[in-house]
Amino acid sequence: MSQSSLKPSETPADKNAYAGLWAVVLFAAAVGFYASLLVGWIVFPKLLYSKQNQPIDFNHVVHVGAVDDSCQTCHYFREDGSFAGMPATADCAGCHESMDSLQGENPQEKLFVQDYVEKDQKEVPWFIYSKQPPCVFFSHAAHVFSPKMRQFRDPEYQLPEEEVEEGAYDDTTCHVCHGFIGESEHNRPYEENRITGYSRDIWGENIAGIKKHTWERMKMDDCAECHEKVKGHKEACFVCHK
Amino acid sequence: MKLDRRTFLSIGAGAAAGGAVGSLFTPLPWKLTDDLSIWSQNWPWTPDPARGEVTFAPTTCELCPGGCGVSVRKVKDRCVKIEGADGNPVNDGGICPLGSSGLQILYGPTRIKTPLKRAGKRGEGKWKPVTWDEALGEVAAKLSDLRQKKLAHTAAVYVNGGEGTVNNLFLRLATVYGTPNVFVSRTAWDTYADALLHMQGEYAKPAFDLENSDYILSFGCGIIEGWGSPVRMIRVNAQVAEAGSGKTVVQIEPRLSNTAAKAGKWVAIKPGTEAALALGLCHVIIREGLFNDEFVSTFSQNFEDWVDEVHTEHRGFKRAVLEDFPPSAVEKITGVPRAQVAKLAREFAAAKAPVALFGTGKGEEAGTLYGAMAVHALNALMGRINQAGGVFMLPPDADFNWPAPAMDALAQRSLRENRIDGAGTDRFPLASELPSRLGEVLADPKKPYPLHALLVYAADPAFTLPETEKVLAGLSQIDFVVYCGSQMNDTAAMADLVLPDHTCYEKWQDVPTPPGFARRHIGLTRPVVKPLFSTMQAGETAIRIAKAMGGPVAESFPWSDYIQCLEESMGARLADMKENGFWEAEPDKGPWYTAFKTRTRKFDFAPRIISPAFPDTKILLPTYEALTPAGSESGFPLTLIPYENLRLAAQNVGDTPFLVKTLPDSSLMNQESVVEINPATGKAFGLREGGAAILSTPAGETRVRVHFYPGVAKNTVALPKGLGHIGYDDYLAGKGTNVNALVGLLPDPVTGHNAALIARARIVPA
Amino acid sequence: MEIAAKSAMDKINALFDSLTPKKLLELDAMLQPKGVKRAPFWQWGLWMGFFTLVALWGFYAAILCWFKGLNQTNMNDYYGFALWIWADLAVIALGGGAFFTGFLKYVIGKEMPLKYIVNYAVIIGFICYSSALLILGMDVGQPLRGWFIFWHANVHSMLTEVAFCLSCYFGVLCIEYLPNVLENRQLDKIPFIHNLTHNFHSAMGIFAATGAFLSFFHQGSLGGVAGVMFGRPFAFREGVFIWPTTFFLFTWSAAAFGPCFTIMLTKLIEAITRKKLVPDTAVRFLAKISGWMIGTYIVAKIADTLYWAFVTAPAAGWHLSDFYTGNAFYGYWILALEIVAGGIIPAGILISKKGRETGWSLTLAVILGVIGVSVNRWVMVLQVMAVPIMEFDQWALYVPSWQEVATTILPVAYGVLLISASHRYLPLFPYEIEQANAAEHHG
Amino acid sequence: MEAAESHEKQKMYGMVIDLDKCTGCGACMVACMAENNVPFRKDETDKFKSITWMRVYLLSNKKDYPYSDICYLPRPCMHCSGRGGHGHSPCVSVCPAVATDYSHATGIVSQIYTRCFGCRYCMGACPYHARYFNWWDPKWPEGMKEYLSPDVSCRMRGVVEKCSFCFHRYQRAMDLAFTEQRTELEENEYQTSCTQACPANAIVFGDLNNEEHQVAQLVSEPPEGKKKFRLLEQLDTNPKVYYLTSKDWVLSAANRSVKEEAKKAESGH
Repeated sequence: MSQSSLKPSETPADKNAYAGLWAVVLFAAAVGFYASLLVGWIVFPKLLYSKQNQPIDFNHVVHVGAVDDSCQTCHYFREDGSFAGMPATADCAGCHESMDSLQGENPQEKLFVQDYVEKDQKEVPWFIYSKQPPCVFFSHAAHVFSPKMRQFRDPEYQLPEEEVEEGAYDDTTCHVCHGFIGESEHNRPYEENRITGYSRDIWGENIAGIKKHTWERMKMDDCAECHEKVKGHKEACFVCHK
Repeated sequence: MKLDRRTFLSIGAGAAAGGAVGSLFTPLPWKLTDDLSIWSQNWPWTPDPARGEVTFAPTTCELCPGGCGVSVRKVKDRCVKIEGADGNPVNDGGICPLGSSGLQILYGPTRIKTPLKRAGKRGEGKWKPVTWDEALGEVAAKLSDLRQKKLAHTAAVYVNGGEGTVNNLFLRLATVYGTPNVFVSRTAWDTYADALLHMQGEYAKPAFDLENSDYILSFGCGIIEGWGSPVRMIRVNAQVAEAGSGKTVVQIEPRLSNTAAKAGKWVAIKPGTEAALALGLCHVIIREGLFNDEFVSTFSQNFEDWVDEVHTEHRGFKRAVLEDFPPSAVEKITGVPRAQVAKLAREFAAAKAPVALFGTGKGEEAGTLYGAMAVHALNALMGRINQAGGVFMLPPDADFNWPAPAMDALAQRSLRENRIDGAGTDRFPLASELPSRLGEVLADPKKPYPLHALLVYAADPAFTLPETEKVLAGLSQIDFVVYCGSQMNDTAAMADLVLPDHTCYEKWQDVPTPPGFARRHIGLTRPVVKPLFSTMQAGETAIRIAKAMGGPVAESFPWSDYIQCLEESMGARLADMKENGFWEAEPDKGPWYTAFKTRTRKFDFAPRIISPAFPDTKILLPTYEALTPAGSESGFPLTLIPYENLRLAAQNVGDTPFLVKTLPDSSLMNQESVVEINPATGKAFGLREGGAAILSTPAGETRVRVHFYPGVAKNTVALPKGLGHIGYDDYLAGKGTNVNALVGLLPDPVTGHNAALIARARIVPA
Repeated sequence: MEIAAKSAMDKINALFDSLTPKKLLELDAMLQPKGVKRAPFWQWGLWMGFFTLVALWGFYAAILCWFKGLNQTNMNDYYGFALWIWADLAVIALGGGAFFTGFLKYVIGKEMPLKYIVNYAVIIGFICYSSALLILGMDVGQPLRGWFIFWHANVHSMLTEVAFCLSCYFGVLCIEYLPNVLENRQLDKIPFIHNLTHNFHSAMGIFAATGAFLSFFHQGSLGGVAGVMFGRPFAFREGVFIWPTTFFLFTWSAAAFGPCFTIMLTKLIEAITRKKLVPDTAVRFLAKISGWMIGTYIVAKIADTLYWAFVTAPAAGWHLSDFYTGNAFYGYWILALEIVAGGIIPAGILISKKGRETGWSLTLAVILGVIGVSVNRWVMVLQVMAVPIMEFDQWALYVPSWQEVATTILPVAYGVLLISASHRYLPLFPYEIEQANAAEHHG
Repeated sequence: MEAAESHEKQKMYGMVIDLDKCTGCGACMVACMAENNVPFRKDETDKFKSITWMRVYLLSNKKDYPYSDICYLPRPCMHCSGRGGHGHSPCVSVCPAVATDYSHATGIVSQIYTRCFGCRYCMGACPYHARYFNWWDPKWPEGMKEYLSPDVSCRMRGVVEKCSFCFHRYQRAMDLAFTEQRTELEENEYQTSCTQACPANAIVFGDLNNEEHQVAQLVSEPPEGKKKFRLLEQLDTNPKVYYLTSKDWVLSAANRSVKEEAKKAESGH
């Protein structure tokens, strides 16, 4: 503050008194400022998310190698066009029948067979990294089969006339949302937001919400962004909501 | 400088300020704000239904006699929705509101989840769960005990209908056990069957080929309100609205019901006088020679006057009608202008394929025998029997070729005992059983003998019989009341022991032909889900009870279990039933000369009963006998009539929460029934729209709300039928008033069955 | 002088270090503006205590609504908007005095007479707008998502416009209110604050201008909220491109009746404190302006009503009688009450020199004005909901639940508290100070 | 928006309801509630607080016995497209947070419960009272949650809900179509729950833009002897639900503009 603005009444002694006080206050403010930065960036994220391991450590690489139809061997579409998502234990039991016919040496397989397959095929409580909330209707069919998407993947692709063509299925774009999970040998731990119950993958690893790859965040804006690219416009709400 | 309080405060303030500012540069406030909103979007207490594979499973709806085929949508192993089964001849994809809310029964609080033994006072709602063995054991023990004491006749059985395997298993149990006291809910359909028995010599159910009729004359039938098979009837009614269809429906009814509103013409009539109008139409048709000459002259008898073997002169139907029912007289009785009577008759006669229907409302009341005969005579006059668009005969669905029951001496003797309701005695010679009198006889101190046990299957006498208070009092006098069914209805609530049945989504069972349906049609219920609770197929229950009693009773139930019984009973039909969900057969469409099973093989306009019960031969010459409800005109100046519709389930199944929700505030307001009253009358009695009032009849009184409705005649009040339950759950129990509690017994002078729900009433502002 | 400043500081230090009831009284005295006379502390405390209780009652009701949901109210699917929204619109209209006097003082430059009233007009504005925000915070079914209105804003919605302008203007009001707070006798002694206040004052013109501008918009958009509902023939008005006539009428009425409220409160407080707080020159000046504003407004309002009654509504098949007959409450009387009693009469009084300079008639006029604008807001919210639209539909009448009433009274209590405190400790009424000082000099 | 979507084959789903056939049985209401996880309470007699996406209204000719007559009128959401069919329906244009929008691809007005923050402006704006507010937390009696469908998300307290023309059925049908390399649906592939349930077949649902569909035909030429109308047409809401009736009194009892014309006609005579 400028000298001129000071009241004539103030003595130098007062000025020092004030100056001292102000200095202390300013210092306190600075401390508070940095402390809160620390809390906000480091402590808060730790508190916000809980960490759990998947009940079975699943090796995608081994399985993708073993099956002939890649992702959709286990993550298949049902007759009515809906997507089955996680395979049921019954599906797995096709190969992992019982303890006396194990596919390999992996203890995880043993664990799986005896705890689930042989316990009348009860379902594995998998944590779904990409689980969307109840208000979301995500059409895997639209994203895998729709001519729009196929055109998007392959500009050469022509809209089909009448006949249904062979091998319509094409999973070259699963990773756009799911990342290269098919190339993982172990399950990473599942992190859940304690407030919302959402998988951390929805907001993304980065607490600031910055993403480098398409699959690193799955909030609505990320869907909209892609829809705008493909369809030329953010679409009506009911395209993805229910 | 010294660190005084002020400095301290200042530092604190500074730190706080700095912190606040600093946090703005971190994700914390922003992420927190976002997460809190997301939390509010996914509140843990808002359900998130599990996803899964969607499948459809077929079964047959059993919530009313309609017998609709339904398809249950499932997600994994949860049922999530009930839809009409496409292609089913009864309802082809359509469904009624009760049917589509069936899952609220399957999963709802009214389900009985395990055998229950009464723990508190009767009707108090306190229960103790027991095992099936205990429950069945107790029933067998109690019944055997009575039998030993030669009191078999004091154990009664009450079922909701005479058809289908399960009903018949209970009836068979009654027979071999040896009690004459079997009660079968009595409906207008049974009365029409009696009419057919007398006029055509064969006990058969009427089948109406309404799809092919072009003029449907309904004597008070709630065509779109639950009479017959609801969806089928609504389809029939919709044909009328089809542009260019020559089809019409004429509704004769005291009140502007939905049916009346949707009919091509509504004929307003005084309550309970339909028979007179029918005979009035006969009068005009005969006088003007519009009837089917061939049928009347060649295939009918007692149309003209006749002389019996002892040379007594008897009036024929023709003279009787011409003398007694000229339009002028009919106008006096029914209030229908004479001109309109003549007009109706001519229209009916002129139509290509006319047909007359009997049974007020849903047909849940028996009505009068003469009423049914008068309506059937009208059909006969026009030769509408065994004709396309007319009425046919169907044998009851009880042809199971079961082995003859093994009757021991005990049974044979006690079967000869008089029925407690006096049916079949000199007093009621024409009735085989009189359920409607149950309340009266049980309350009667001079009753021939007390009932010691009552076994009820899928019926709800505590709710559906007239004079509710007497019925409830009567039930409480019976030492041992057993209820077998899937829902905690009013009778179950009054029981000592409850034996829960599966729902129609959990069991194998045959569903008899829907009332009035044009063909024999036996539906099949199939387990859509594994039984959710510790319940048992009622047929199985009956068989187990019999087996537990041992001796001849057990012998009469040779089946290892109900499934075997069902398979043997259905025989070859089962294949169809499993494939399509139903089995169908055309009715006998034979020509007139083979159609009638009377002694003379002719249609009888005035059948005579030759029976020891009648010293002099009794001749059933259709006529109109005025019904006079109790109470003086001065004390009770109004007439109370019930009204029924599809949103009000009033039989052995009550309204579901969804159904109650659809009730308009002109039927139910808060916890009170709403009566309809003509605005003029209402104002005259000092009532106001929506206001509270006390409605009283000689039988009782209740608090109601008032709705001014110009669709009811002056000096008439209409009360919704199906409310006022004591059983079920908080979504139904205690809501409104049970019409039956307000109306007294109004017996048919000829048969003794309850003729109608009509009472004298008085209403004053509350 | 030096000693004075110094010793004052030390005294305060001392007080902070050890507060005792006795010292509290000293502090109370020291915080009051210099030279003015204030009610004894106990009396004032009693007064504050009472209104604190009332406020707490309202707050309890608010908690109920937040935690149990809006089933605590008597609103229903026909009355999506009810008492609360009316209260919102009403307080914002009445708070209009703030922006309008601000507008006159700083933008038009009517410095002289208004300086006596502007501070206090600002406080009223501050109270009204903070209350409005509070009520909105209760009225939405999902308060935790309230911020969606900003984040996912739909620019076509009048409500969005309301939300933005409202919160911005509230910000402005805070800034306008701040200097007044800082002018507190003791705070003012801290040079930093003193200068801050000083600078604020010089910048106040810009704020006032911004505030005025924002207000014109949200007052208008509040009118738009009803006017754009083309499914509601009672509310719908045609207009100039996106803005229906109600948009302009609301702004105009707020500017016109706001000052009435300001004057009414002044009179009220003068009555309670038994002091002259604002010179008649200021009041009369404001009354005159208000009078002309109401006059012009009511002409426009009548024109609008006529056009609506005889062109807009009939075009959709409605007659005036459909809106005012066939129900137990809403009759033509409400139209008369709003336009004649609440518009023409006060306009007449305030425009006539004699009218506004006679005490009782001025009071009558401002009260009628306040009633008039409140009725207008009521009609544009609740009657809109009451009128049946589908042929076979019915009139829907509504009575608020106690929770709604309590939460609506809450802002009143809170207003009383804030004004009482401000009046006691801040130089709210420069005129009063002047008088006091003058008296001192004479003495 | 429109321009952007114009390259798609635009659909305009709508309904025709034949009031002559409607019996007021309430099957549509229940089928809707069962399909869409609509909650219910112990006392639902206060119809101002009773959530019924499909509500059946009762019309009366206001004459006295025995000349009185009644007619039922089922009222789903009208999915208005607003003046000029630009999608500015009364509700969509006022929602401050875009919780409800108009799809130019299907002509359906959405309601997104998780976006809605419950200001209820849309309810005030809708002249059909087709929008309902969740005044209470939805609660189901013990065990009844079992029948809730995952196709429709349950609504939390404090948000507005309404008929969606069973849009989830469209979503499922499209799933199948996509897997079969189709982008178009057959008429019967997407039908609403009420349409499917109606015992009288009084409700016909389909694409008004597709002359193959029965709705389009019924609208372009109503059956002989029946007149068609929409509710409150004169307000430029441009609803997509049409009604058929052969009774003149129903026309005037349901529709003001017609009534006005009738008045003029009378005064003319």
